[in-house]
This record gives sequence, C-alpha cells and structure tokens, in this order.
Amino acid sequence: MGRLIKVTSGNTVLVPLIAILLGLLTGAVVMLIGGYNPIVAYAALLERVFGNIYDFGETIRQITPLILTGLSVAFAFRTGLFNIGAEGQFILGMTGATLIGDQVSLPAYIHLPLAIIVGALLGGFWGAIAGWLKAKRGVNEVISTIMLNWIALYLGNYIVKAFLLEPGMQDSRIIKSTAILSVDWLTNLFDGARVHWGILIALLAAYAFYLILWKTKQGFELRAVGLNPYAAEYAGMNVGRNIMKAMFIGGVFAGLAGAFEILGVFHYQSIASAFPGYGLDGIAVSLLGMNSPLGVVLAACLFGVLTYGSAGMSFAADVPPELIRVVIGAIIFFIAAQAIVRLIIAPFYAKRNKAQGGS
Amino acid sequence: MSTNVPVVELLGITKRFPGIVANDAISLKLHKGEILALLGENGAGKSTLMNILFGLYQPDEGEIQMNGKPVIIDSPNTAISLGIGMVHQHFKLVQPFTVTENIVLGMEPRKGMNIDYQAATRKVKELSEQYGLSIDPNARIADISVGMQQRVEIVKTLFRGADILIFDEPTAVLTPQEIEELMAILRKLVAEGKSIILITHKLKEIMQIADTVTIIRRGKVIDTVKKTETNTQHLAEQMVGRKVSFQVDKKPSQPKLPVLEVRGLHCHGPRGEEALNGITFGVRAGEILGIAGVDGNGQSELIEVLTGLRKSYRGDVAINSTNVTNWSPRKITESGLAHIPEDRHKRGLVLDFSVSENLVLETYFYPQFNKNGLLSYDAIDRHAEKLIERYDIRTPSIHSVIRSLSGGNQQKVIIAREIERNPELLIAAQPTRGLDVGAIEFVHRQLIEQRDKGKAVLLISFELDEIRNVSDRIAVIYEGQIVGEVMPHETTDQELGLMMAGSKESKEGGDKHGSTH
Amino acid sequence: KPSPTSEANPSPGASPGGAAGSGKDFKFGMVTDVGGINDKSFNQSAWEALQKLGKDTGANVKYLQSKSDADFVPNLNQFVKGKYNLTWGIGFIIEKALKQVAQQNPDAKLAIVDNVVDLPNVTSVTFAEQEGSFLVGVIAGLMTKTNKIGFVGGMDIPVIKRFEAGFRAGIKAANPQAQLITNYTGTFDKPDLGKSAAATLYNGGADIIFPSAGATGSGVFNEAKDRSKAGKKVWVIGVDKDQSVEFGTDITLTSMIKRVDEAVYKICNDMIAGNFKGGQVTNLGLKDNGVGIADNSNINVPEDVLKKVEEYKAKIISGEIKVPDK
Amino acid sequence: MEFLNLLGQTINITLVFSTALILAGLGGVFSERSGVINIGLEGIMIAGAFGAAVFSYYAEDAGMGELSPYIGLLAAILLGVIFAWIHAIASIRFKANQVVSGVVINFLALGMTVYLVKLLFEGSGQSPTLQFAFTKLTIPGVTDIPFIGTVLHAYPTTYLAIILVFIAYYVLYRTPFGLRLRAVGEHPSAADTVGVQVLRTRYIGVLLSGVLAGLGGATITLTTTSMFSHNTISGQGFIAIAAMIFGKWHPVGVFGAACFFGLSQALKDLLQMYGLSNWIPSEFIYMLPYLFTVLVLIGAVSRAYPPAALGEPYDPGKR
Ligand SMILES: Nc1ncnc2c1ncn2[C@@H]1O[C@H](COP(=O)(O)OP(=O)(O)OP(=O)(O)O)[C@@H](O)[C@H]1O
Ligand SMILES: Nc1ncnc2c1ncn2[C@@H]1O[C@H](COP(=O)(O)OP(=O)(O)OP(=O)(O)O)[C@@H](O)[C@H]1O
Ligand SMILES: [Mg+2]
Ligand SMILES: [Mg+2]
Repeated sequence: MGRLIKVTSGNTVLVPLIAILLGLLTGAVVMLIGGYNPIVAYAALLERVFGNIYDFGETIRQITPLILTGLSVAFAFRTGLFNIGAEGQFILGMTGATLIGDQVSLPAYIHLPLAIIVGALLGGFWGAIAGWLKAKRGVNEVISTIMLNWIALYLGNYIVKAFLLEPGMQDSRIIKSTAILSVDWLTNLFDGARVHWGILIALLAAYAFYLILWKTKQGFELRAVGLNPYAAEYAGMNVGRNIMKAMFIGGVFAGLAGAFEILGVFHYQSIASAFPGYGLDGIAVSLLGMNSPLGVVLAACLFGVLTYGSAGMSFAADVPPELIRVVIGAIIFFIAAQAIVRLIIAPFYAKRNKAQGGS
Repeated sequence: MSTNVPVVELLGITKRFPGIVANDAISLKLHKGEILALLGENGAGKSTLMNILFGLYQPDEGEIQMNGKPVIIDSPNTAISLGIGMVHQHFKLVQPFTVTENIVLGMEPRKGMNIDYQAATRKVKELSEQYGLSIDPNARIADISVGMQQRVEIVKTLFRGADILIFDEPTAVLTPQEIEELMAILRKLVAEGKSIILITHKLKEIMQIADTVTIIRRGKVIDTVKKTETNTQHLAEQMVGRKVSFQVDKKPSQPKLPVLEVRGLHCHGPRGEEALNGITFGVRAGEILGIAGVDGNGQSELIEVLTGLRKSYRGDVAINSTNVTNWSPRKITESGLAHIPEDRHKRGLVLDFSVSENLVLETYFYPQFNKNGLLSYDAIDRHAEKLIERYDIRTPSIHSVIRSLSGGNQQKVIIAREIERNPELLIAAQPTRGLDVGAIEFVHRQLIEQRDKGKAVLLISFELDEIRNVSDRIAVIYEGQIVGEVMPHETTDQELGLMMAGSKESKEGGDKHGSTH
Repeated sequence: KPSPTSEANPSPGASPGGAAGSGKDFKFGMVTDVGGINDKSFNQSAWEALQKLGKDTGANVKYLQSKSDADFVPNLNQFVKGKYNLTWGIGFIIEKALKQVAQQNPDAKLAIVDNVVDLPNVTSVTFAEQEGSFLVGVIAGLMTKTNKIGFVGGMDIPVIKRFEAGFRAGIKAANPQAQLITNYTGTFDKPDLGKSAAATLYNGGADIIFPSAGATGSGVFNEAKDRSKAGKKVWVIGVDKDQSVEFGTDITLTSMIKRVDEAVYKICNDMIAGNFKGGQVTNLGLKDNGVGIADNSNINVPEDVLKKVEEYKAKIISGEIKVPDK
Repeated sequence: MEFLNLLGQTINITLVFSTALILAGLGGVFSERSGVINIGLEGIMIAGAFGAAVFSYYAEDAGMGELSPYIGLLAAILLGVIFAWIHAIASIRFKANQVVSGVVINFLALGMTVYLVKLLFEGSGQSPTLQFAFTKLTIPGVTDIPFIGTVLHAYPTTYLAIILVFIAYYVLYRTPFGLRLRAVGEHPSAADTVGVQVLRTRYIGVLLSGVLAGLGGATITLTTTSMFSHNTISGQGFIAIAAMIFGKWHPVGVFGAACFFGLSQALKDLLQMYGLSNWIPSEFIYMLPYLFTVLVLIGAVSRAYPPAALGEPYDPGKR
C-alpha cells in the first residue's frame, strides 16, 4: 500500500502527464506550421478511437501486441540487456502459431493452447540464441538481435512458403478453427472488431513480469546479474545461464505477441518483405513505460491509442498520420529529459510552496 | 619554514548535500613549503572540502584566499591555472591511454595540428627524473601497478605547474615499499617549494611527515595542531570522538585440523601470464594465516581460484579434505567458504540492490527465504534487521540502496553477510582498505572472533601492520609462489620487505607486469 | 447467380442519368497496401482513376493508406461503416482482409484489384500479366545484343511469377538462344536493392532488364541511367505504367502496361450508372486491352520488331498461343 | 581475366553498398567514443536522406544542374546535425538516458520527414525522382584499365567515405581533440580534472555523428534511390551500429565491418546471378548477409570493449 502511494504520488505521475501534454503540444505546433488545425485533428483522433465500439475494439487489438513486445524489451533492460530482437522473436511467435494452427489436428482445448505455447517457445528460443551468443561467445546482443531479426523475417517467409502456402497466394492457409483465439461474442460485442483473449493474457504477462522479477528466486538472480554480473558471479549465480534465461523470457513475451496476432487477429501469415514493426515499437513502449510492467501497460495504451487514432486524423483532417510519430517521439523525449519538464513545472511548485508557507 | 601569509586559506567553507552538511564553516590555512594533514572519519567531509578547493564543487558559503587575495575557483581549469593540483582518492587516469597521454591530456604539446608525442615524452621524462618519480612514459595505464599509477598522477600535476598539491588518501592502495617511496617524494616536493595537503587515515604517516594536522569530524574542524605537539592516540581520539585501541588484543591461537590445503596450484592471469606458479600452503582451524606480498604477485588470482571465479590448470585445492578444485563458486561457498572480496564495489555488492537484498546475495535460495521458487521478503527483511543490529550497520533503512552507504558501512554489510553464513574458512582480502580507524578496529575484531570460534581465516593484505597485528602466521607470496613463512612476533618489517621483494634482490620500483616475463 | 440489386443500396438518385457529372451522391473509397498512392504502380494507377472520376462525375473519392497488414481490415471498415457506395482494396495481399470485411457486411459493396474474392458483394479485377509480359519478352528477345536478358522481381510470389513466366516464354518464342537471368530482391519498396540487382545483371552481360518490383524497380532505372551517362547503352522495360514518362525514352525500351486505372474507372462509372455487378471476376488480358505495350514503343523498338509483336499478340488473342502463368 | 573482372565488379558493388554504412558507422564512432550511445543513427540517416533528396530537388528546380547533389549533401549535413543536436541536448545537457534519447531521434526523424514530404509534395509519400543524382566518376584513362578501372569506377560519395575513414583515424589518434574526445568517453571525470570541457567535447562528438550519419543517409538518396520515402532508410542505421561495434569503435575497423556487410549484400546478388537460386530457396539467400555476420561473430576470438563511460551522463557531483 505504501509502495502504491509512493508510485502514484508526486512527480512520478505529474512528470509523465506533463510530458504527454508537451508532446501533444509539440504535435500541435507542427500541425499549425503545416497549416492544419490541431484541434480538429486531435478531435478526429479521439473520435476514431472512442467514437464507436468497433474502433475502440480495434484499438485494444492494436494495444495487445504492444504490451507484450514492450514487456519483452523491458524485461531484457531490467536484466542489463538491450533486446532489439523483439521483432524477430515476434515473427517466430507468428510462425510457430501458424505452423501448429495449420499442421496439427486436435480438439480446440488442446490445439489452441498448444499453438500459443509453441509460438511463445519459439519466440523464447529466438531470444535465447542471442543470449547464448552473449553468454558463451561474448557477442554483443545489440548486433546479434539485429541480425536475428532479419534471419527470422526470411525464415518465417520460407516456412510459410514451403509448408503453409495457400496455392497461388502470398500467404498461408487460414489456420484451423480449433486454433482460433477470436471470441465470437467478444467480437460481436465490439461490432466486429478483432478483440481476442490476448489482451487478458498480455495483462497477466505484465503481472507475471512483476512476479518473476520481484517475487521469485529466479528474478532475484536475473536482477542481480543485470545490475552487477561480477557480484552475481561472486555470489554463485551462473551469469551466462541467467543471460540466456533473461533473453528467453523476453523472447517468450514477444513470441506470445506474434502468436496472438495469428491466432486472434489474422488467422493466416503473410510472406512479408518488411518487419511488422511491433518489436521496434516495443522499445519505445518499454522506454515510455520506464521498464516497469505497469508503465509498459500504460505506455502501450497511449501508444496504441495514438497510432490507431492517427488514421482517423488523416481521414478526417487530412493530417499525415506520420505526425503521430513526432508526438510519440516528443513525449518520450520529455519523459527522458525530465529535467526539462521539472524546469517547466518548477515555477508552479515554487508558487504553491510559497502560498502554503504564507498560510 | 612558513611565512605569515598562507598560500591557501579557506574561510568558513560550508557545503550542503541533500540531507547533510558535508562541510560546516570549515577554515584552514596552508603555508608555503608545509605539509598539512587532514584527518577525519569516513564521511567527515575531507574529500568534499578538497574537491571545493580544486573547483569540482562550489561552496554554498565561505571564501577561498590565495596569498591573501580572494579567488573564485569555478572549475578544475581555474584551479590548475592558480597552481593547484590534486591527486584524487580514486585515480583519474584513462585506462587504455599511455602514461604520456594521460599526463599531457588537456595541455598537449603540438606540432602543427598533431600532438607532438616526442616533445611530450621528453617533457614527461624530464619531470620524472627531476623529482625522482620513476615511470615508463610509453606503458599503458591498464598494465602498470597502482604505485606507478600514483606517480603518474603526481607527474600530471607537476606537468601543469602545480605549486599546491592535494593528496586524497594516496596511501590507501599502496604497498609499504610504495608508501616509503611516496613519503620520499613528498619530502622532495616540499623541498622544491611546493605546499601539500595530505588526507590519510594512517596516523603513522601523519606523524612521519606532516607539519600540521587539521582534524575534521562531521563536517566541522575540531582542532588544528602542530605535529610536534601531539601523538597518534590523541589524534585518533579527537577524530573518532572516543578511545580507540590500535593494538589488537588477542589470545594466542590454537590451531587444529587443516581446513584449507592448497597444493602446487597453477593458473593464468588476465593477460594470459603465469599468475600462480605452483603455490602451496594450508590454513588450520583456529588460526589466521596472513599472506603478505606486493600487489600483483598473484594474490588476486589466488583468491579467484580459491573461490571458483578463475580456473586453475594444475594443482589442487581442498577444503576439509574435499577436493574442490575448479568447482563452481556456488558449490565452493556451500562447502564452507566465505569471502570478503578485495573490490567490494565490483564483486561484493550489487550497489543498486537494497541493504537487505545484499545481505542475502549468497543465501537467497535457502529454504528460510525461498519457498518453491518464491522469495519470502518478510524473512529477508527480518534477517536484515537482525544483522544490522548485530553488526551495527548504519543505514537509514534496510530498504535503502547500498550505494548510498559509506564505504565503511558497505564493508560491514559484506562482513555481516559472510560471517553469518558460519563458514569453516573465511577469506578476507584487503578488508580494511579505505576505512577509518574505527571501522578498521571493527573488522579486525570480527576476524579474530572467527578464529576464536575455531574457524580458519585467510587474510590477504598489502598492509604490513595489518598482517602483523592480526595474523597468527605469515606467508609471503612472490611471483605466484610462497617464498617463506614467518611468525609475526619473530620477524621485522625489514625481513618481510625483503621476502616480499623476492629473495635478497632489491625491488625494481615500477611495472612488474612488464618484467614478469 | 444471386446478384444483389440496387435496392440494397439506397442511392437511387444516380441511376436515371448514369452519365458523367451525376455522381455527386456517390462515395468511393480505396484502401492501399503499404505501398501507398505513390508507388508508381497499381495503387497510383487506381488512385489516379478515382481522382479522374471525381473530377468527371463529382463523386466523392477518398483513400486510406495502410501502415501495416493489420490496418487493412479497419481501413476497409472505415469506408464500409461510413456507407461508401464502393470500397476498393488494391493489391494481391489485401484479399483475405477484404473477404472478411465483405462477409461481415453483406450489404456493403467492395472491389479488389489483382486478386479474386468470390462473394456476391465483391467484384474482382485481375490481369493476365503474363500476356503483356510475353510481348515485351518478344521485344527483348529480338533486341538483345548479348543474348542475355535480366528480370528483377520484387517478392517471389505468384503475381510476379506470372510476369516472369510470360516474359520468359516471350523471349523463348522470339529468340531461343537468349538466356534469361532472374534476380528476386525480396521487396517491392527498396530501390537500392533494385539498383544493385541491376548492376549485377548488367555486369553479368545482360543488356535489357525487365523489373517487376514496384518501387524496387526504379533502382533498375537508376542503374541504367548511370550506365548510359557513362556511355554504356543498356535498356530497361517499364512495368504497369508507361515508365518512359518518368525515366525517359533513352533508357526505357518500352513498357508493359497494366490498365488498373481503366478497370477502376469503368467499374465505378458502371456503379454510378446503376449497374454494379457483384460476384464477378473480370480478368483483363490482351484482348480486352487490359494489358499491352506502351503506345510510344515505336520510339525505341524498330518497325519489324513491332510487327512481330503484333503477330504474337494476334496469336495470343486467338488462343493459338497459350501463355504460361507459372 | 574473366575472374579479375568479376572480382573488380564485386569489390565495386561492395563499396557502393558499404558507403552509407561507413559514413554512419564513423558517425557512431565519434559519438560513442565521446561516451554517448547513439541508437539514433537510423533517425539521423533518415534526416540526411530526406535533406539530400528534398534540397537537391529544389536545387534542380532552380536550375543548378550537376551542382544539385552537392547542395543535397550540405543539406544532409545540416539536417543530420539538427537531429543529432536534439540527441545531444537531451542526453548531455539534460542527462537523459541515451538509449531513450536515441529512440526519440528515430521517431522524430521518421515522423517529421515523411510529414514534411507530404506537406511539400502535395500528399505524396515520396519526394520526386532526382534528375541529377550522383553518377559514378569516370576518370579518363583510369576507368578503362581492366581491374583497377572497374574498382575505381565509383560514386564521389564512396571516395568521400574512404577519405573520411583516414581523416577520422587521424583526428581520433593524432590530434589533441581526438585524445580529449576519447578521454571523455573513457573517464570523463579524469578529463574534467585536467581541464577538458567534458560536455562541450561530447556535444562535438555527437554533432559530428550528425554530420557523418547525415552524409550516410544522403549517400543512399543521392546514389541509389534518387528519391526519399518512408522506407528509404529501413534498418541501415542499425546495421551501421552493428558495424561500429563489430569494428570495435575504430574507424578502420568500422570500414572493414561495413565492407563485410557490403560484400555479403553483393554476394546475395551474385549467387542469384549464377543460378544458385535454383538450388537454395531465395529466402536463404536473403538471409545470407545476416547469417554470415552471426557466424563470423561466433568465430571471432577477441572481444570488443566499448568506451568505459559509454552511456553514462557526466555529472561531476556524482561519484
Ligand atoms: N555527491 C554527493 N552527493 C551527496 N552527498 C555527498 C556527496 N559527496 C559527499 N556527500 C556527503 O558529504 C559527506 C562527506 O563526504 P566526503 O566524501 O567528503 O567524506 P570523506 O571525509 O572524504 O570520507 P572518506 O574518509 O571516507 O573518504 C558524506 O557524508 C556525504 O553524505
Ligand atoms: N551518490 C551519493 N549520494 C549520496 N551520498 C553519497 C553518495 N556517494 C557517497 N555518499 C556518501 O558519502 C559518504 C562517504 O562516501 P565515500 O564513498 O567517500 O565513503 P568512503 O568510506 O570514502 O568509501 P571508499 O573510500 O571506500 O569509496 C558516505 O556517507 C555516503 O553515504
Ligand atoms: Mg574521501
Ligand atoms: Mg574513503
């Protein structure tokens, strides 16, 4: 309880809020320079997200993978690693889910969990490769994850093309209905939006993130290794194995995100020429959320609302949707450079303190 | 010796940090050609004061005068231009650079657009010869001994034409030989007309070299005395504010069965050199074996092999007759070994963990803290509270990050953690480095208590006093081998020093790594 | 076939006249793939057609660019739920998304280019790219001096394979000696990869390259331009549109035209006129003028070669030659 | 002869591919050697690519002809510096987490440039195709020499990049500025105590990375794509970071690493040329450059150590 108060009081809440405000303000200025009306644009953005239940549902759909890739990056950060590889882990998650969804025939209560688990494990495996490279061969994880992303992209394409292709098409067959995660009544509730149970699991994953790192023996080791590998080694922890575990767990989060995209949203996998982008966005989400599970969830919501809403902004106000990247960038900028925000709010504080002192 | 107008005078310097007044209206005077010693406990505010004089911090109140005129020192640059040089507590040397590069950095002699390395090297050689500071201008800092690094620091200040030299705990990391050399250098500098401020916890050094002593406690000047008018006991009492005993009082030891046996151990060092060369020795239950030696003769590697942090390729280590050679650190600690590491920040602590987390760094997986993979933070906190009480660890709370504790208290955390594990064998490496007399007293008492409980203790230290005061038996290490064993009361500093220098040859001061092969 | 009548769409105002200028009450939406409306390819063609339609008839036209595959469905839905009269999905890859939206909204009308969605409320337009590619293959086969011809593909997928197959067959028919070297870059939007692929092919002796790779293909033109500036004569065959307009006739030998614009325009116009036909697949080949070679081909292609091309064209239209599509 | 020709062409294409990576990688070296992580290379390259494409287009419009790409280069430097400056402000002045600040640059650069392109070119997602992009230098007499001529038939930017490798080496290892820059990245407080202006030196390091990565981005628009769109730079900045780490933060090492990436890209085309795509699925050929890198890293014997103070904001009061 005391901890909760500490987290939600004072600057920890005020600074991000003001950063968001400043970010939106930056976007508004850029729009004004471009001759657009920011009020109309932001209204259109909100309208798109909250205007009807369908779009609201789709926004949730957009948020789900962002939470998970954000957790993936944040988990690695917490253990002293920089995971640029959520992108590749995500793709392997998709591929695993599609493979199981297409190739296996099982009753739904086994098929669906199996598809999710295999997707998650493949994502974890892909992360663990980078972990292994670092632990055993001293390969910087930044390089290896960048390379593994590209390898995953083409590996995924190859698997789709070689084993899963719908003849004459550029994507896989639709997975079997027993592996589909979409929930009809939920979709109907949201007027056809592709909402699925993944959001619930993503929130559970955030909680699991917290439990693993701060409540378990394993998490104690992971954090110790992340903060000071030499002391961890001294204390008898196996640094290499913990690095691999950390990357594995991070990969599982990203793999889950990929699996849900297939099982809950697309139901098929395309041969892609470019990355889905959730992995790189996950870096931003994780940083925006200051690498804490609750922060990541909130950041993913903000991120998802802004990106999904940007289409409405461009539709109704003709503002190029890329503007929203400027807004997100500015928000992260102000959160990162908190000193600026404090500089801005300092006068208000001073005034308030004076007022209090006087009374 | 001193004229009337001091070269430096601090007047009412006050410096506040959040929650603490580090310097509280401190005034002091330094006269030309004088060595002024600053004495005080850990955290008394000595480094802070000197950082202010050197322009790294700005005082909140007070004034600095030089030769009677007020000056404002707003950056190290200004300090340097006013002729102030500082040798910092933690050396300010760029590891991958050469000695010359470090010395000329910021004032590089030029030829066209290039650095004139020839001129630089020449100048460095000149200076080192002039003051008798033997250094190798072309060696990389990462490859040279701590003693040579310190000489580099001194040449660095001289290169900048400093007349006022500040030394912040210069001897904390030096071997006795190196300390002797430093004392000689300080005398020489003073003879050349320089003035020196010296911070040290070693009262012996103060009595040896200082002219005046200023004692600081909790940010305030307690007293300033002439060296000739005081003695170590008095200084120590003024500094800590209570009586301190220097002589460790202990009963004679009663060694029993051997606990640690090391036979013909070999291993490679970080640069692939032969670090241990068939070292053989043993420690018995109920005794403290002190290993004396000059830094870099295999002490670090020995500890690493004993604790499982480094692999040996020949020879073996047994604890209680169990061969534990090349076991993992975890298995070795579980077989009854505890270890106070020489670098507490690198190995001993996770600085961003809380005090209570650091206290279970090696035992978090024990059943009392860990139920089916879940940690019981209640149990961990209770454990921490108990140890804080028992070992008198001064911390605002068990949840404070350990980074915010003083060095002495950080060391207490490590000692508490290691001793609480009730080991058969305790390895203590440089356990009192940088600690004030009060903290040192505490550490030594703990080591002896362990011995008295029938544990085996292996003490590795560069401090001859410590080795001689605490150990029951002394082994001298030289180039990865034990070259001799003596009893503390049967030997002299001279004899030990000779053994540490390897047989009877006189020791070449300088780069021992370069000369190892 | 159960074809839904216009009563499903409550916009009777347009049906009587049907002529240009009466489309004011009509709204046409278009969802691009990630290429966007400046892809120098089908998205651009389709959008140009819609803009022309808007100008000609006063119809309301709008497009949405997809930032990722996940955007297809919400973007289509934006139009469908906004009661647009017809919503276009442009590109092969949008098929599954469009199918899903069409199924969920049986009252809405949709259309797709380059792929087939077999639903009563969707009309599909595809092209026999292999037929047009065959013709430029003939030109390449007859005009190569090195007997080496290059093909740069975007992704290794069925549509592009159609281009390659037709091109290969055309070359073989006209010049059995000529060798076709292919290079798939793996993307449709990386001119730099197209450029290096072209460099390798030209270095390897090819003197004509046919890129079918979207924006990646403009890299092929850039490389050809570089070489021709350095005094080495090489050719590129344009694709989808007359690319000599953008890259000049000194390097563009001819172009294989794919009339996405005409198809889009016609289907929209038909709808204004009240005769939208759902559940239909329009496959446009040589005989419908849906594919072909650029009108200005005679600038670089000699008379006799063009005559050969006409002969082959006639044979294909008559069915005498069946162009492979794989 | 045939082989020599092929080798020459391969080296040539390798250099073409490597140029942008060399430039951006050198940029990374200057920033990180001064102690500032630069994950924002990608964004700076985007800014440079944008600046080059747009400004040389307007220069063409103003009738500057063959001079236009040089205007583009200058603009790329300017834009690169602007974005690097944002990174510098945030991470040096305001002590923000440098990784975060770099990610910010990537976001801002992509958002801003595409937004501006749409604004400037009536909603078009890309800038118009340039008519006067750089062409390969034809040196009379040299270009016709069999092997050497083929290798040297390169873009001016390639020459620029190679010259800059030497200049960077010279600056970092021969000049006082280089010594100070490296000192600041290794041990800022040591540099501070000898009067080196830590923050200012870091500013210069980061801004230089703006110059170089901006040039790297410009290389791509001015030599290969001839226009700018949202994915003109898609991952090259990250590959440049990999090249910088792989090259051990050393200009010559970066040159080697960048050439390695360039070569594996060139191999990808060559393998298809010689019909290997009939045997190996094309996906595996695309994978090759990246797989190759991982394998080389696994085999690499010596580890690379980053500058000791990399990533730590300098705070004189902190110990
Ligand atoms: N950067 C800082 N931020 C906050 N407080 C500080 C800082 N530096 C020093 N202090 C405070 O100032 C006091 C004096 O510290 P200082 O380092 O000057 O002690 P010292 O006398 O040099 O100790 P030691 O003998 O252990 O070196 C400390 O107790 C600490 O609380
Ligand atoms: N970053 C910091 N913020 C606040 N207080 C600090 C900080 N670092 C150190 N201190 C305080 O400074 C005082 C002295 O610290 P210092 O590190 O000089 O201790 P020390 O005994 O000299 O240790 P050592 O010399 O072994 O590093 C301690 O009381 C500690 O609480
Ligand atoms: Mg101190
Ligand atoms: Mg100290």
